[in-house]
Amino acid sequence: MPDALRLSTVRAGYGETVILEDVALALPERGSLAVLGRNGVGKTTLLATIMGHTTFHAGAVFFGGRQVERLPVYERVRLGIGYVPQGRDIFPSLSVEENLIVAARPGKRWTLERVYDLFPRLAERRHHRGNQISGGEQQMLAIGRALMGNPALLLMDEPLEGLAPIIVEALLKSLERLLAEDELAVILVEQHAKLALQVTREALVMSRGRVIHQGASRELLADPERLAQLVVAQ
Amino acid sequence: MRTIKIALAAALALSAFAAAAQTIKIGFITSYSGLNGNLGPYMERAVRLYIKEHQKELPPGVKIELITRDDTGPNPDKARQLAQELVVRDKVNLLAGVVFTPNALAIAPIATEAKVPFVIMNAGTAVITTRSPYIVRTSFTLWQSSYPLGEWAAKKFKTAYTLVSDFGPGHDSEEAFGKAFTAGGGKIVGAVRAPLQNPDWAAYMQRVKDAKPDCLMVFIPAGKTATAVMKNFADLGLKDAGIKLIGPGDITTDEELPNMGEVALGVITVHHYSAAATRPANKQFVADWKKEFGQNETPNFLSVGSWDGTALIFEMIKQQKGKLDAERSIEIAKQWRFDNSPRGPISIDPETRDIIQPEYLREVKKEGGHLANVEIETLGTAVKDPWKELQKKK
Amino acid sequence: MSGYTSDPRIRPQELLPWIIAIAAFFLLPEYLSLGARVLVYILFALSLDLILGYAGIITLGHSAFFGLGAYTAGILGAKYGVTDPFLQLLAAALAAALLGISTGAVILRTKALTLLMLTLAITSIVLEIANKASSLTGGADGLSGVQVAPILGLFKFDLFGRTAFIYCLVALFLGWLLIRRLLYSPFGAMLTGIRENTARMHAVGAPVYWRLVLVYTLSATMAGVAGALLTQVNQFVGLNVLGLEPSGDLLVMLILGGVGRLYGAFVGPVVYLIAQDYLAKQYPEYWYFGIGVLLVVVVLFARGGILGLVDQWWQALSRRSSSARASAR
Amino acid sequence: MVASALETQQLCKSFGALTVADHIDFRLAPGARHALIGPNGAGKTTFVNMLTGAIAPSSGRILLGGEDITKVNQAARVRRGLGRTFQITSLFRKLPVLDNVALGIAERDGVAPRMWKPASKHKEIIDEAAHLLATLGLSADARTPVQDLPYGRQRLVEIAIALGLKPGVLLLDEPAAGVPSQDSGHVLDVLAGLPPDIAILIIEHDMDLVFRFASRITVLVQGQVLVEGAPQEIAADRRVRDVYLGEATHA
Amino acid sequence: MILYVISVGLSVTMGLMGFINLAHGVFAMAGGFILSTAMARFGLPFPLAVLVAFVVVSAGSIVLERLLYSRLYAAGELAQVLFSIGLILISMALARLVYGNLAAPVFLPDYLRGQVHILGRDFPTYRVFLIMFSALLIAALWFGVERTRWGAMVRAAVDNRAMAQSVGINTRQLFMATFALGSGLAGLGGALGADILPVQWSYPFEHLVYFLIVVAVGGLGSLRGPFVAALLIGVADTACKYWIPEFGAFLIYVATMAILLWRPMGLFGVRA
Repeated sequence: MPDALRLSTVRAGYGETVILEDVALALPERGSLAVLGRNGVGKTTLLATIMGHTTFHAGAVFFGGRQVERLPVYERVRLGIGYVPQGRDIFPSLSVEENLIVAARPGKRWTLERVYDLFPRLAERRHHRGNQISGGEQQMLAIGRALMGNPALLLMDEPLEGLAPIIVEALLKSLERLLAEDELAVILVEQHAKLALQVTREALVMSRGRVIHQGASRELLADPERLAQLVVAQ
Repeated sequence: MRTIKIALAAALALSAFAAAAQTIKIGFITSYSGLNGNLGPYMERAVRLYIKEHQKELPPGVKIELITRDDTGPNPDKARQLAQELVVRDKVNLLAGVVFTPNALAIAPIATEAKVPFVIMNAGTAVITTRSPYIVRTSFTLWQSSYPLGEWAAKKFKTAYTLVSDFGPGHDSEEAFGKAFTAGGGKIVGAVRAPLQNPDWAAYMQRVKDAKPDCLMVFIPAGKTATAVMKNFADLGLKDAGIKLIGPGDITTDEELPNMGEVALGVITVHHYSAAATRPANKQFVADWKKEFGQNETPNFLSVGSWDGTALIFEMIKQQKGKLDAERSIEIAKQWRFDNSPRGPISIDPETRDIIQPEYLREVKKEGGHLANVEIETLGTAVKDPWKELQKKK
Repeated sequence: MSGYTSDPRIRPQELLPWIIAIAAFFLLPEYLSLGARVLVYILFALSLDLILGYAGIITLGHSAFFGLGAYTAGILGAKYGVTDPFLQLLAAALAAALLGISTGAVILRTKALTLLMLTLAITSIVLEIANKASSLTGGADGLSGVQVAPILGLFKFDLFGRTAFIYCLVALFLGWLLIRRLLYSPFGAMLTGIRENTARMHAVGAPVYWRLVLVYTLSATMAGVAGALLTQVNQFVGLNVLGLEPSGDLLVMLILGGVGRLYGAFVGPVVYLIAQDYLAKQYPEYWYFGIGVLLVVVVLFARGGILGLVDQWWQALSRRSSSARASAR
Repeated sequence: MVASALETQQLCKSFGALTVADHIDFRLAPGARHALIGPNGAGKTTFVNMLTGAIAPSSGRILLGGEDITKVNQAARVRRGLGRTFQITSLFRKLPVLDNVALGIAERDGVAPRMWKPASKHKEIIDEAAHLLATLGLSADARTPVQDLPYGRQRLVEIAIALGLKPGVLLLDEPAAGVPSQDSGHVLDVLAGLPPDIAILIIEHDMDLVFRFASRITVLVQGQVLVEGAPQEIAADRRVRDVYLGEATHA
Repeated sequence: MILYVISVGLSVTMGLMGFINLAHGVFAMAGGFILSTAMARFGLPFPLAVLVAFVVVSAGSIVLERLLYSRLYAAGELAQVLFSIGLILISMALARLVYGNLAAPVFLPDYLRGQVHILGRDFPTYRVFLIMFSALLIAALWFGVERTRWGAMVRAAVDNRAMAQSVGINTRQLFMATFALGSGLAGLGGALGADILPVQWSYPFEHLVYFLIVVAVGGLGSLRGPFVAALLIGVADTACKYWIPEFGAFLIYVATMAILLWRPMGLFGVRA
């Protein structure tokens, strides 16, 4: 079985500035990966690089066996990468439904109905504009929007950021359901390390643009001291 | 100071020398570019055509060199710079041309200072000729057409509305028409000045329509703006409401008539020139024009002013045998009569150096499938600038 | 770049424009009236560069000040018998400054397209006023008969444009000295700061808005002086000194020369006006085609204007020579 | 009781439905070394922006040295002694380092609006800037354009500009963000050497740096103050740990 | 009223794509000339000729977009201003070379001439037609932008270009199509308006200010903004010229200033 995603010796950043150094990772199909690390270590840049939003300096990115690092962003999306950006980036002048529709790609699994089924709140709000819904709803919408593209790989950048506990709860449930039911690989960037580890199979810790730890999520979860050392005090 | 005087004297000596070399240099300034850049070519073509047809009449060995310059529109500082260069660098014997009044006014002091005759072939504000003793005008003044128009209208209509562009010539036209119309017993029921760059005339037309005058006198710069006015006039039903559209000939220039179409039919204007006039001299002029520049081309009043202006220059050259002296040239101009102009017999008023010419009442009619300004009456055979006449009376 | 670390002394190459100007006076006596016109526009462009290049204020309405200055001098000379050239200049400067401070205070809180449109609206309104007040301004016929007494009672404006040229040259020289001085002063450094990073200037406690109003007023004053010069040289004022066209032309000239580099304001008008003059004499009906191509080419291939291009060449050249030196070692 | 150097009372800010500052009471003592920490989205940046005047609070008051500055604009706050550095370096990139610092000093001294004497002849400004650069170890870079400096040194310039304003209160917004590890020690040295009379509030993720520098720490979570205390207390606080490791939200 | 159709096109390109395209009038002029040529030389009926104008201008604009405009999306506003002024000058010279000095003659079919009687007053038929047509066009555009997936994609791209790409939208292609639509609308406006605003080589420069005012007042990045602004300014301008003609020329500028000072982003502007 080929990897869903593979990065080898990737060096990337913004313009001349290099943020990612020599990053390599592999994610099997239907795999799930938590990316941990303090602020500013390059987690967001890692996802942005997979999407094609950064300046690519060296290395290679394979997706579904295809080399994609030179493809434009929208081509990668069409190949099956879904993106839930940090800060959600909902289109404010589009309604909830339009936000979903613009992202729709042909595919069997995800339709408006199924997204509404996953997030009933969105169905209630379908005619509200993107900037008229709460943060939690925006987060659901961002995930729903990514799913509408029928992705084989979902990149999620801090989807729990700034959310009330009850919504985090709901979102996590949806996320677990998604991973259990769908043929989907996920990369989850998250500050809430323990939450991220609970829902993923593998984990990766970054520091200053490099990968400093890679292993099973369960192991890290079981070793809080090591986790604290890796993530908090590093 | 002394060096400057010497240089000046040297330059004058040089220009005299240039004359002796039997090449007459004419510095021709007009507008080729900018929003009104379509006007210049009408003038230059007339000058070139005249030179081409009459070259052989020049004294033996005398040649004319036409140096053309673009003043880019109403742009007096550019015009002045060009005139200055023409005089100082190119050492022209004569200055000529100019579409726009401000440009003429800006050049006037140069003509005076350099003692170079300046033949104005278009710019029509009355005051221009008073600004330099070296200015002669072969075109027209707006008073010349608008004043007789007012006199004529007073006999036909009781009330009139005036609509003019908000700039010098517009003001002239409004005033001239108003003076004559009220003096003849008519009443001006409304007067509007519209911005020079005005894309839409509907509002003004509605206003006129609501005032219900017998006639509407319009003056706007020659060209497509006039077309827009005509169309609005018809579109808003003023024609059907029985309001007569009249104006100086600028509003139905010959070359624009095809663009105006049916809406222009019946418009009454007063002007000194119509390409449709049946005088032999004019028929010849129009035929030559079409032959030279194409069947679809028509000369207009700018052309005739330039044509006659060139005729005057030829007269100066012929009488002085190719050696031009500024004072003499002006004297010749003052005595000049030209019976064979396309617009009829014209002459120069020795007192004002302004043109004396016939003014015709015309109506836009269809002739041979084309629209034309058909002359229906001659309002005066030798009309002097009424403004200057009125000034004299004061 | 001006600032605390730059040497304010005049470098030899900065004398080049003046040497060229003086040479032109002696070598090209027939082109002096074009020359005077170019000099006036350089001063005008300098004033625009001060706000556009150094303070980052984009405007299509700079002709409002130029025109106001031109009319102030003209009306004084034609209607009120104030013929002393320096008095006329002073009055023009004052009038333009007044308009600058009053409009600047209103519009400088806005940016980009909004600011562009506001400045355009202002110059259009001034244009309409000048057109309407024809008893004072002569309206569309222009204001003729502007009397200008001989400079210092000695030098009369002559037909050859000698006096005009020297007069404008001296005025430009003084204006250049002033602006140069200003740019090298703490105020100039502060302006550079605003342009480079406005947020940062706020954060070091600079009252940015008032500083902009101040520099806008200074620039307006200078534009007013340039306008008055044009009037004095021509002894005539036309409506064409106001409105969109002269503002647009000026903007084009400055960008063509290079914005924010002081000497761009010299190169731009020279190239533009001479190209225009030359092309218009060859192809009076189509000369603007050439100007259009020039603009497009500059935008596509020389982003920093002509001087920007010169800089690039210079750098490429010095890089090559330094690498040559390096390889020789 | 000594007046606080900087204080907020019931400070609130919401954007539409989103509340990012929720009745924050905060006090910065004179000469304090105080840190503000919290996970992403806790509202730290918004809080700082309200302090500096970049955004206006929805309600509540801000006091600087006991005076209400809630309505005072950004520049005027600076002139009253509130200096700051930016989270994302905000410098005059094309200008030399010395100019970056001198521009601020000139504003403070009231020299900035002067138009005649060349800037380079204002020796008092330049000397002060040079002295400041020397204390931060930047002397060698004084004439280098900022954009040619490595990022770590750019962060120091950021601090230098703020210090040049001689502030009574200094807000350091992630001074070590993006600084490579080999240089962060230098940043810390600089911070440690700051004049003791300046009250400093540091917003920082680097716990190392926070724990070494601050004598007091406030933890902000979801727009509210979760806890405030000495470093040991914070380090020992379970809630804080949970916030960072992801359990607090379950509690 | 025709200014509105043209300006809506400009607000599409300028507002959506953030390109300060002063040369918008060039496309309108092209539309007028194409209409005139199609009718006079090829004898096409008016409606067909209008359609041709729209299509040809759109197609032409794509070529320009690929060759020139696309290189300048990232350039500063100064470069864009300079570039589009250059384009205006070039197009004016070319138009003059090809079509000569006179305005392009346009003759309306008889059914669009004369007046119609509505509520006891006469209104010029063509103007009524134009207003209705513009209203329909606006309705269609509004529907297209607000109610279709394409419109949602365009708005998404305007809201956040990078994110739009991240949901699989080919923004480059989308912008090209949008540019073509905007230019096509300009061509359409130029063609339809040729009877009222005569099309001559100096056209792009003559009406530049009006386009800019409409867009600035309406607000960048908004579609209904320029429409409302055009209507507002058009009505106010007409009314003012009717009631107080002495101040006709001032009004439009004074109104522009007032609105922009009141709402610096324009009536419906979204972009800072």
